[in-house]
Amino acid sequence: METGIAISFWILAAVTIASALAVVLFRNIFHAALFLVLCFFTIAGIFVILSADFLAAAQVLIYVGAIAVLIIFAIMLTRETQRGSPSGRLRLPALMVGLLFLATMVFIVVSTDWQVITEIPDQPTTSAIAQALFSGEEGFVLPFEIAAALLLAAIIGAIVLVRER
Amino acid sequence: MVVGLEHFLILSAILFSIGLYGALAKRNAVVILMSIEIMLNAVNISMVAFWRYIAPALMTGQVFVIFIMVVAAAEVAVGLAIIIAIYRSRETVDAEQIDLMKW
Amino acid sequence: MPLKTEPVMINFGPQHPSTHGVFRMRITFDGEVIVDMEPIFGYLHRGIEKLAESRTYTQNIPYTDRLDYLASMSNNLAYVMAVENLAGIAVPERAEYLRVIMAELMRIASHLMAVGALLNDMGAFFTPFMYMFREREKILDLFEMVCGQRLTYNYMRIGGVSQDIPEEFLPALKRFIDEMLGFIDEYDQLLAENEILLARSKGVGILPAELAINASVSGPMLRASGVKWDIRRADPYSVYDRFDFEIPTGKMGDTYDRYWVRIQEMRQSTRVVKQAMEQLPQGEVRAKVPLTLRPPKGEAYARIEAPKGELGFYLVSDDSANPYRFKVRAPSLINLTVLRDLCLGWKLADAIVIFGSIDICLGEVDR
Amino acid sequence: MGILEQFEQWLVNYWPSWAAYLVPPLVAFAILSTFILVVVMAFIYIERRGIGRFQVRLGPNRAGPFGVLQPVADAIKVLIKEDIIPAKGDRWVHWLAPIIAFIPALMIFAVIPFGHGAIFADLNIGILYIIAISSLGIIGVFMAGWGSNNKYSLVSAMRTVAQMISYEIPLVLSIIGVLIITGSLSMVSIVEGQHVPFLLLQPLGFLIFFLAAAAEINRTPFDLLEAESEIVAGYHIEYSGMKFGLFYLGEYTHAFAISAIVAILFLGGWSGPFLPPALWFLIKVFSVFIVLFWLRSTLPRLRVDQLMGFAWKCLFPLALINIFITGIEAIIWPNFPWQLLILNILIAALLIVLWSGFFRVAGERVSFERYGRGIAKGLALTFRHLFRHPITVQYPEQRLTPSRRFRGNLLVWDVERCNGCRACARMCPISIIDIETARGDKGLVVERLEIDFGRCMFCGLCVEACPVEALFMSRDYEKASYRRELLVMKKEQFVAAEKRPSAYAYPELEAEMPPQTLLAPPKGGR
Repeated sequence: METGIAISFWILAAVTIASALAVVLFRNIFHAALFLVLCFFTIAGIFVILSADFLAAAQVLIYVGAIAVLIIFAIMLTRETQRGSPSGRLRLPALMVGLLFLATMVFIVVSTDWQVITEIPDQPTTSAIAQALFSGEEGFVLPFEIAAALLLAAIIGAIVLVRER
Repeated sequence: MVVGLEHFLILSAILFSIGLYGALAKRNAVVILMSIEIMLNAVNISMVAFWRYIAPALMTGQVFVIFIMVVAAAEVAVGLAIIIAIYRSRETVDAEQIDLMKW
Repeated sequence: MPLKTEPVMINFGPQHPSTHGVFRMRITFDGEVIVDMEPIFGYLHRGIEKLAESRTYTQNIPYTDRLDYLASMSNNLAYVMAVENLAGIAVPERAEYLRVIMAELMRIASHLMAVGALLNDMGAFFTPFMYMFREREKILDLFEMVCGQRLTYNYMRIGGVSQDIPEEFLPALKRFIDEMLGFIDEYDQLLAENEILLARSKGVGILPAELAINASVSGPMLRASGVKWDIRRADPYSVYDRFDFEIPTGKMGDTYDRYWVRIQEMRQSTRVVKQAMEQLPQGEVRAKVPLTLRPPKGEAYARIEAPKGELGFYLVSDDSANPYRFKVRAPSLINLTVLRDLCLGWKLADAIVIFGSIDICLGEVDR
Repeated sequence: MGILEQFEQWLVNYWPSWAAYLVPPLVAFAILSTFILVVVMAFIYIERRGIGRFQVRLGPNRAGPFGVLQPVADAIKVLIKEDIIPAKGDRWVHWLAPIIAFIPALMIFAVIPFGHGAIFADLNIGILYIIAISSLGIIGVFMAGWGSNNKYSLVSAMRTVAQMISYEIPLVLSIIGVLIITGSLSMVSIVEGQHVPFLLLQPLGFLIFFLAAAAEINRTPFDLLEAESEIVAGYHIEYSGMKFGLFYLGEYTHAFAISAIVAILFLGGWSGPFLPPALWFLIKVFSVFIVLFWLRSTLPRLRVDQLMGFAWKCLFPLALINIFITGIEAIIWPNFPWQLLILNILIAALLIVLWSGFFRVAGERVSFERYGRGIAKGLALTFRHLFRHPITVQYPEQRLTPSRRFRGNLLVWDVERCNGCRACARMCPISIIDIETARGDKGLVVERLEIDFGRCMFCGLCVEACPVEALFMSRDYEKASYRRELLVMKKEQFVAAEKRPSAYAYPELEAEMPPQTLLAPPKGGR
């Protein structure tokens, strides 16, 4: 079981990183978007490894099914494919910032002594998430409602923005 | 080799840095949006990893991920709407050419 | 600050499943809305009008079959009427009745084809098309019985028809006519109230009566726009003044009305055929006319109400065996001229449906 | 699953541990995919035959008994066809698209229970998994539309995205009613939770789900992305060979999956009296699929804006109302007694009636105000046609008798009577009759006669022109050749040919000929 998880992790991590790199490095923007889909999908796989099954499904549903498709749609609507996705003037500084950030994070992660709990949570997470979201006292009912309002606002905003006048 | 919390966190950090680089370096607004999505996903991974290895009893990590997804969806909807609106009036989505606050 | 999108140009045809032949439309659309369209034809041009000048009057009859090949009998009829006008030939009465029967059967067959293809353009998966082909097949059977061919009949002759009907023709025709009304009711059941068909055709591609008249549109298209103009009534030819039938007209001139008018005309055609069958006299079917005819110098025009509209043949004779000038007034071509006006502002899918509702035959458009 | 367990035990005993971990799922997957392929082939066969019968045709009936091997023949044809990649297309995208379109459809079956315990993986998020996975297929369609470098494909791709995003929402929302009642996302517990089929308890949810699912798998009247009359074939216009085959297979696999999901969510899955569970399940799946192609054979297609309007103005609010009503019912009657179904059916009917009043076409309330009565009438008519005799014939075996006056594609020439007057050659409108005559004992003798039947249009004027009744149309049909010159008939061939003259222009010949086969038969139907 452990070996299986390890193998899956390494494969998934490699694909995730490769596809994320492809997203930012490819000049063909449509290919970049397709690699973004792959990246999202492998991240869903990583969620499965982390035994967050509900989130894995939600990841595929929301990121792959909705967000990635929207992005591809936007690419077609803007017809920027001929120009591709070139890098700007900030390429080198951006690279520096990225590497610096990465180094800091790796240092922090490695140097921190994490209080890891070893036993594996093997219960279905769906009802637990529901409990956490909607339970009275320490639940997230208000944020949930606000999220709903946010989505509504975003939908209306998007419609208003792109409406043909 | 046993996979632990650090692995997921470092994966998350790498993804975040890639997203950061893309968001800063790229000129196409849609690619910038895509990079931001990668960053959000990196955060999601670390959230779930923390939940899994630090506090499996509390579902807060997962709940946070859900909220991040909601925000990401809203962000993409509005962001793409803005990009398309800009494209229709300026016929470009090059972030370096969209530098006017008003036109 | 007006928002704008980039228009896209797309070529429909010449090879496209719903251009009813080799027709091409260059459509510029914005999103899915048509902003410009340019009909381009001529892919099936065979120069029939010029070819006809080097052939004798009789030899031209098979050529007219190949104009509107979905209504060959009507083409035959219009052409031989023009030649008869030119040469002043009287046609035996039985032949006139046979001609009327054939022309009306042809109208039913052509309308069946038009409506079936229209439904196919709307996306019905061949079912109405197959049902209508079934009935068209019966008409083709009848034609085959009379003249031995199923598509290019070459049945009419100058001064009559090529041969008398065989004895089994009338019973078979009677059976068909009796069945046909029931089948038209079936089409109504399948189509007339179908919500999707209504949604796709009501109000789509409205042709105002004024535009229709100005563009010289004729046939079911004109009548769908509410103009009660049918040459069978307005300028009766053959023996049409002896029959009792109605001229259905539409109200709005939209795609649905064009569909509806065709369905109603099929009903009226069955009435005409029934009456013609009852009144059919005995006698000769062909006046004594030499196969190589030399009409006197002059010119003549004959027009009939073909299934697709006013079909006219204009002939000029220079006293030789061949026509000096042979001109076809092709209803398909003239009805097609309003296509652009009908389609602008509608969706891509509507353009196909509007085009289908015009009911053209490329053989006649390009000649 | 006794055999599978024994097999697993055997693996554990004799194989390394990783094999025991890996092999059983692989074996199960192989069995499952084979089964799916068989069912999909059955689907293809049934649909083609069924639509044939709806259209009073025979349908495919050549390959194997009753044409059952037709899908196999199709598959072979598709496999050996040339694979074409558009020159300026996006090679990789074009190549990957069919795979990405097909795999998710197959993956759905991982959580579909075919019977008690007959399930690949009983995920506790089963239905969510299905929704998530089935949304992947869009990407494949989209890639196909993009990678083909074809404007029709691109229009189709745009339509795909718009349609999928729109119909995903009512699809998901309509399931929520079911989930409220069962309180589980697992497919197995949804089936086990159905004491009454949810079709009755959730009639509105069923209708919404069915319509949205039909849109999801591009069935008529929602098949806009491959609308053959508008955008020819949409996204797979540039595909051929096995890549097209994958799209085709994926489409039917998806149809199978959706039918299975409908059967599980709303028809009680495998449960049913007397028959074995798996059989019940298949019966339900096939009934759903039959309804799908029944609709396909009856209805025209919606326009793109009507399609979107239908999703957003009709299905979406109705799905929300359905959730609301189900939620209230869950609070009042937590156990959902079966009596509730009367109430729910009434509510559904009321809502549909109310909602259909909103729809106007061209300013007139014509379209949906009749609550789909026109569609129902059409469906009834096509259903009646299902039991009519097909009107088509199997051509080479069953031949129709042509008319006695049939102008077949040959001429019959009576050399004895011919006086070489050349009237036929003069009459021919296209001048293909070539006669050379010489003076003989009794007038002219034909020395050379050549007629090019590759150009002949069988107008019959030559026969009519013949003054001595020496030329006849023939009653033969079927004349073909690979070489044009073989279609030119010479004098010797005319003399030697079997003489089957038709009565064209010779009505006196008609008497001894067999009567013509008519589609309108003497009485009754054929």
